[in-house]
Amino acid sequence: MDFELSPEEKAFQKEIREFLDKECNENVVAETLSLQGAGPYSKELLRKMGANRLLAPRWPEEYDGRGMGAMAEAIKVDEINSHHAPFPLDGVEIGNALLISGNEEQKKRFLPGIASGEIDIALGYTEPNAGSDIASIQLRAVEDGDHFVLNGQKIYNSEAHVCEYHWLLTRTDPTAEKKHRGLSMFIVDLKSPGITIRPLITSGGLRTNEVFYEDVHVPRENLVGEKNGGWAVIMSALYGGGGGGGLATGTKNVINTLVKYVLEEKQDADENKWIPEAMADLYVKTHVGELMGVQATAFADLKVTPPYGGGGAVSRLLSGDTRRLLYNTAMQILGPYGQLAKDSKWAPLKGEILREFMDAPRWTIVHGSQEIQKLLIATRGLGLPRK
Amino acid sequence: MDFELSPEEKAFQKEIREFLDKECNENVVAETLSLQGAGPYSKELLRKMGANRLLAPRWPEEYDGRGMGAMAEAIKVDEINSHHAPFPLDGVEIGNALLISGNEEQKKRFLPGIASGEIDIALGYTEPNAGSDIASIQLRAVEDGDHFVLNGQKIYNSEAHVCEYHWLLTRTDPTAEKKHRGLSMFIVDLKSPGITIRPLITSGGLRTNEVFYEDVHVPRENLVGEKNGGWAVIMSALYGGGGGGGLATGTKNVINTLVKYVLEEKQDADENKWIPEAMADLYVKTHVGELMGVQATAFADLKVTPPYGGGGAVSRLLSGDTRRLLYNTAMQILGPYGQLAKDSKWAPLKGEILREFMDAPRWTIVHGSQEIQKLLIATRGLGLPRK
Amino acid sequence: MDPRLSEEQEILRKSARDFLTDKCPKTLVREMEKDEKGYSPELWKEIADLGWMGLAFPEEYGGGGMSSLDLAILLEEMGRVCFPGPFFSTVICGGLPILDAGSDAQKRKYLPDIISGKTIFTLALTEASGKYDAASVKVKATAENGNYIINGTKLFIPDANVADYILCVARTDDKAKKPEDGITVFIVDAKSQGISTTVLKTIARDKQCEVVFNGVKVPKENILGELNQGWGDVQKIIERAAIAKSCEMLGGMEMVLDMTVAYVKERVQFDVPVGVFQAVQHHCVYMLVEVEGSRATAYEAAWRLSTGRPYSSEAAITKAWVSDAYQRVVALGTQSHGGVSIMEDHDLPLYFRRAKAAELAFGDARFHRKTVARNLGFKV
Amino acid sequence: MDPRLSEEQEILRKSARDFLTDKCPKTLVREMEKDEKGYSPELWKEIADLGWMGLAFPEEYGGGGMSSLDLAILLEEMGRVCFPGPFFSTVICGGLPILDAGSDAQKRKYLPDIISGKTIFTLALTEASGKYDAASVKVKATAENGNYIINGTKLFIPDANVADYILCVARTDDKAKKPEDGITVFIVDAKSQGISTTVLKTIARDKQCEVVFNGVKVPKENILGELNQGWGDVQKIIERAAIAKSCEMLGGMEMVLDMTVAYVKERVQFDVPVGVFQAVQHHCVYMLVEVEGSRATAYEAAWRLSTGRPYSSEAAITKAWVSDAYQRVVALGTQSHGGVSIMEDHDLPLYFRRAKAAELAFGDARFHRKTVARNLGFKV
Repeated sequence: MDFELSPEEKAFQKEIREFLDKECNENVVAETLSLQGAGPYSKELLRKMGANRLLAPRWPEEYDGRGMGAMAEAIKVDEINSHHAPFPLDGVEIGNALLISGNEEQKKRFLPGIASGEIDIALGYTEPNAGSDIASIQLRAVEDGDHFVLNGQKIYNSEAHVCEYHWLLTRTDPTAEKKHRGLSMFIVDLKSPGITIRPLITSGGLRTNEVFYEDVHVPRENLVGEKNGGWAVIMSALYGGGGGGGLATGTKNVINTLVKYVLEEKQDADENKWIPEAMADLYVKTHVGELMGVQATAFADLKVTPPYGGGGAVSRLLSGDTRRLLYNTAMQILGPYGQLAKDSKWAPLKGEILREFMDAPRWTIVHGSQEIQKLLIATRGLGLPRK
Repeated sequence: MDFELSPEEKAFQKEIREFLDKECNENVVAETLSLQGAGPYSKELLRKMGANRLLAPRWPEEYDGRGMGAMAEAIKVDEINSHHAPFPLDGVEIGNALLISGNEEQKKRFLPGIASGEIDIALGYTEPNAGSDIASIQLRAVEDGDHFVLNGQKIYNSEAHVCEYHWLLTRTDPTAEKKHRGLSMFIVDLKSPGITIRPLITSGGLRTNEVFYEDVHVPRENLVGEKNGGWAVIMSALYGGGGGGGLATGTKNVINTLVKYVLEEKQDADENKWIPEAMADLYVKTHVGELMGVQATAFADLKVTPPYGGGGAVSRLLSGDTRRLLYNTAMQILGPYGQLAKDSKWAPLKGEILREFMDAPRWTIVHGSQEIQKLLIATRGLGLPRK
Repeated sequence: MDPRLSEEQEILRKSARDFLTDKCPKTLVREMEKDEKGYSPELWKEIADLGWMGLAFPEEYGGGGMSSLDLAILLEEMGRVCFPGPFFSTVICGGLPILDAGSDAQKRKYLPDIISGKTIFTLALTEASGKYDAASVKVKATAENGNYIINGTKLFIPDANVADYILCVARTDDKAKKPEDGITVFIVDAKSQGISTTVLKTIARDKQCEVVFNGVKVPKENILGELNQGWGDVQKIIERAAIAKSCEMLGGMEMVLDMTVAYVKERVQFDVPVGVFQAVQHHCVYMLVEVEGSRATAYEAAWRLSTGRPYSSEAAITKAWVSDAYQRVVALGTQSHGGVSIMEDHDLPLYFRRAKAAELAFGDARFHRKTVARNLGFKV
Repeated sequence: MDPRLSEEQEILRKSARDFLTDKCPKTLVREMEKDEKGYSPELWKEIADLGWMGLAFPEEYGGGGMSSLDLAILLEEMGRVCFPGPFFSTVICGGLPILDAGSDAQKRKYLPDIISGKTIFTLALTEASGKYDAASVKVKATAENGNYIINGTKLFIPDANVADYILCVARTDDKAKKPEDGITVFIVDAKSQGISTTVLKTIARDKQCEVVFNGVKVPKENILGELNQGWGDVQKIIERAAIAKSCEMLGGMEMVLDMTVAYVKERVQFDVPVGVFQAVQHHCVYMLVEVEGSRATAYEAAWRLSTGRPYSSEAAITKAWVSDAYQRVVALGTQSHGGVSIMEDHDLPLYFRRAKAAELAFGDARFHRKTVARNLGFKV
């Protein structure tokens, strides 16, 4: 048993941390916190990270990775989050799926671009009538010689407006008896004629998108996996990436910032006696979630099923709950000042707590709602019966 | 709008409170707190209460009631609880169902006895394989001339060992297509040959029973409602009684006792600063649960469906959660002393908190688990679809 | 006991709901969030003409002579639609305190204009601490030639940007032994020299302001109630406002529950309405617990207030429960809706944002639990 | 990073589980709850012969030379079966402190007998306050002719009814400036004159005792560690015991989860196993969160302890999390089981009762959250 990062992982953590300390400047942070998608400064930073092989440490060296494990990926995500650097989540995650499901030509075509920070790929799963029930998607792809013709609509495709490609789940067989058997996955060039991207803004101020397809022609070589084999590809993207949860440096930073704020502004008041224990409770939950996450990640790197099989999903569930509790508590600490937006007079802590508080509901819904996660843990992790 | 008890209800509250202040002596309280079922002192008190028409205020005067409403019933329950008097729950509740589903002869035969405290009737629904799923019960009743022959087993039938009769749900038609169509309800004399009662003890120390039926002959006149019409009778018992939730004098007494304990024993210690707010939170929840309960009861007396239709079930759900929180909090307050049983040296508050803490899990399970209550609120109250 | 509304109250509710459904759609609510004033003068005039401002004032001042309970119903309906504007500030924090504590002359001078919709009031109570206790009142008023001169900064003052008058809570004797002593309430003309107002940008996009008093001169006849004895009146204002705000919040919660129940009956995933899923049902059931609890306690408190019974304890219990309840209702409603409800153009975030602002107004749950704890016998 | 057990540890776990399944059935556990001594001398001898008492002691004293982490695994298995008896008191609260702080002579005198199962130890730390802080140590030891005379009452002392020796934490200098100073640990022969022991009746039916010291004479060579400097050692004992207790609790939780998952797969209601109901699934999922979280943090803490890394902070985090987690696991397990599990003869209440006792031992969640808060920078 050993709970320390390996020397190689520690070196990677040090490298990316020092790199971001230096390169992730205030322009980048401002773009990240604006929630408007990766802007020019962010794109530049991503390219610099790519040039230093910091974006896809898990991929083989031939694809500009470092041949490291899920733990290195978790370290990368943690450092990006805690620095408020832009998050090339989708491109690299899709790359993970491409490594499993793509053909050689596709890997050569896309992976180096992703790893170098030149291209990013947006997820295209959800539709207005297919949220948790992804297998119900309707965006139609009809085969026509050497290409497919696509018609339909996606929704909540974040970053699509700043990405080069779309990782698009389509319906190729509407007559399939089981609806998840009629799906196919494509990588679509977002500059293709017939694609319209419209902004959608969340209540937390995050820019996301609706993407409309109208007679969009996509070459056959952009089909990932088999025709009507899209379900296997999506599963490789959702679960094949493996890994558990991550480190929680960002959350711990927020806790420490709040502690500092309380010690400076509020310590003496008798009515704030509840705060130390509440912050301690949050710290405990954060730390335990982090431990579960990294241990699950370590199990994944060892290709061992962790005891009880819950793996990283359990850590993510706890972290989602903790995140909500953290920002609720933070807002209670700030009192009436908490309601002040960042560009208001008197806004505390640059309005960051309020921004996160308003963004928090998203975290238990997107990327698989908590309800879906619980279903997977119950049935896959604990082996409980499905209906 | 008026949230005060009516003058008649206030008078009834005063009457029963003063009666119990005087008559509910320590012998009775000891029997109640022993959880072994109504003993001789309790039986005597019940008869005295009956003689003063305090047991069934809701029944018509001809059956020794007072012709009052559900609120009077709630007042009675509250005073009995807060005095630790014996609780003739089942007899009177079953009487309510008899008023709806019984024939004239049955009402005359049983109601006066119940109202006078002479007889009590035990509920007989649950079986080892039929808990939440009551319609699955198997205890078989076979018609044979002017009587029925009963075979099978009930479980968790509290008070059966001190009751005169059994309110017994049986299966009369095992071939019915829908299983709740083949049920019939009987009132069975528990002295009938072939009945065996065996004790079961809960982890909280409550005596309950298994009841075995072996070729028990029950006369036809003891069939309540129609043959195979038992489901309607059980519904009249479960819901027909109407009414909401009750007053919470007992719970408020516990809170006040704890406050007194804290003020006397723990006030100064810095680490106990969390207690006042925790107790306040419990008081708020108790008070709100009480208000919901009595308002739902008032709506029932007015024969008006309350807004949103949740009625007393919503109050009971909150009260169940609050009860668990109360005893968890109380145990935390008592610290290591909390684990001391009542007959141990150093046991605080006569060990009553520990007894209630150990008994608490029962309250979210028995008399309809919280899961079943939520299903009913969701589908009946909010009109959400069933599968 | 009869928890039903009277027939007149049912009519009041229905007419208010019909009117607001028609005249206060979400488009207006959103427009007013961006509007500099934050309210629609046309709609303001209409509700004045309907008698809403005057509802709970005696007829002698032009009011409707109805009760606090009737007003509670109106507030509940306003909360349902996120009604924008200075109604609460004017009526609950301006008019009613004057009715309670004002001299005859003050009542005659101010109430008719409030009732007719001509003047807007607000209450300047909170300061840098953001708290609702007496010790936090540091703005000073100093006697000078029959006037008082007010100096200091008030924070989180609703609708001060459009107010004609401000009830300013100030310290007139800083040598008093207890923080509760030496406080006086002044009726201040908002156009007085030395007042400067800055609108703060808040989550609810309501118009909470910083109001700086810089040598503001107020004639001594503008003292509301007694000199140095003002805290009792302020306490009463806070308690009444806590109840009134809870009624508004109840309306908001009901709307969130209604929206959610309707949505989960209709939204199909996995070939069934999502409302058949047990987890969604339980979300809705717990929302109902919060809503029914809020209704039970808010109505009880409003009824006690309305019938002259003591209500301090019930005000604290109500605001403590309702403050938490609204947060939970919104959270569960959002989780039940899924992605659609975290979009800015969905109605749910409107309630999410208002729930937070309302939680903070007139004491959050923790503040009121402290009162409950005190009533239980704790020294906190 | 490698969260796996070593092969030897897997073997240790399996052999311990096999042994305990065979030799420590619930019938024995229940019998020992009623037994006056609270443990089975036969079983005690058997585990001594298996080397369990000596597992983590150096070979020179007859121990197994294994690590705290190995011991953690054993404790987890003991927690799984609610192992009765003074193992924890003897090894964690008696032997290991002597190994840490004892003189060579003390180690040679006491450790071999502990390891061979000949003597039983316990720790007498807590007093009337029930707390684990230095200020609560009021039992006094006064120097007199080369001996110390101990007077006072210790409360909640586990297994004192069968202990041969008691590590007694006493105040030897009540003029010290800080409560942490002036505390000394004594190794007291439990048969000394002046000691009287009363078994308390507890929820877990373990043998927690009141131990009254009435002029008990202890030779000064029985001081463990340094005179007046004992609190540092006690602190270490508490932290290590908090980790060890957490491992025991982890085992208990795992068993409750296993029992519950097995039951809901098999129990049929409404014609399906109740495990298909979403509410039951969510109960189980949240149990898993608690169990996996407990495992992650308990193992990390035990590993740090075992490898000589600092572990104070992790000990506090672990016991804070695990204390709450066990309560919740038992509550959710009970709710998932329904009526059957609230019966005295069901196994679940055994865990319910032990979860409460274990929560309280060596500091409850609140006590340890205070330490975490202190580490965050708060002055609490």
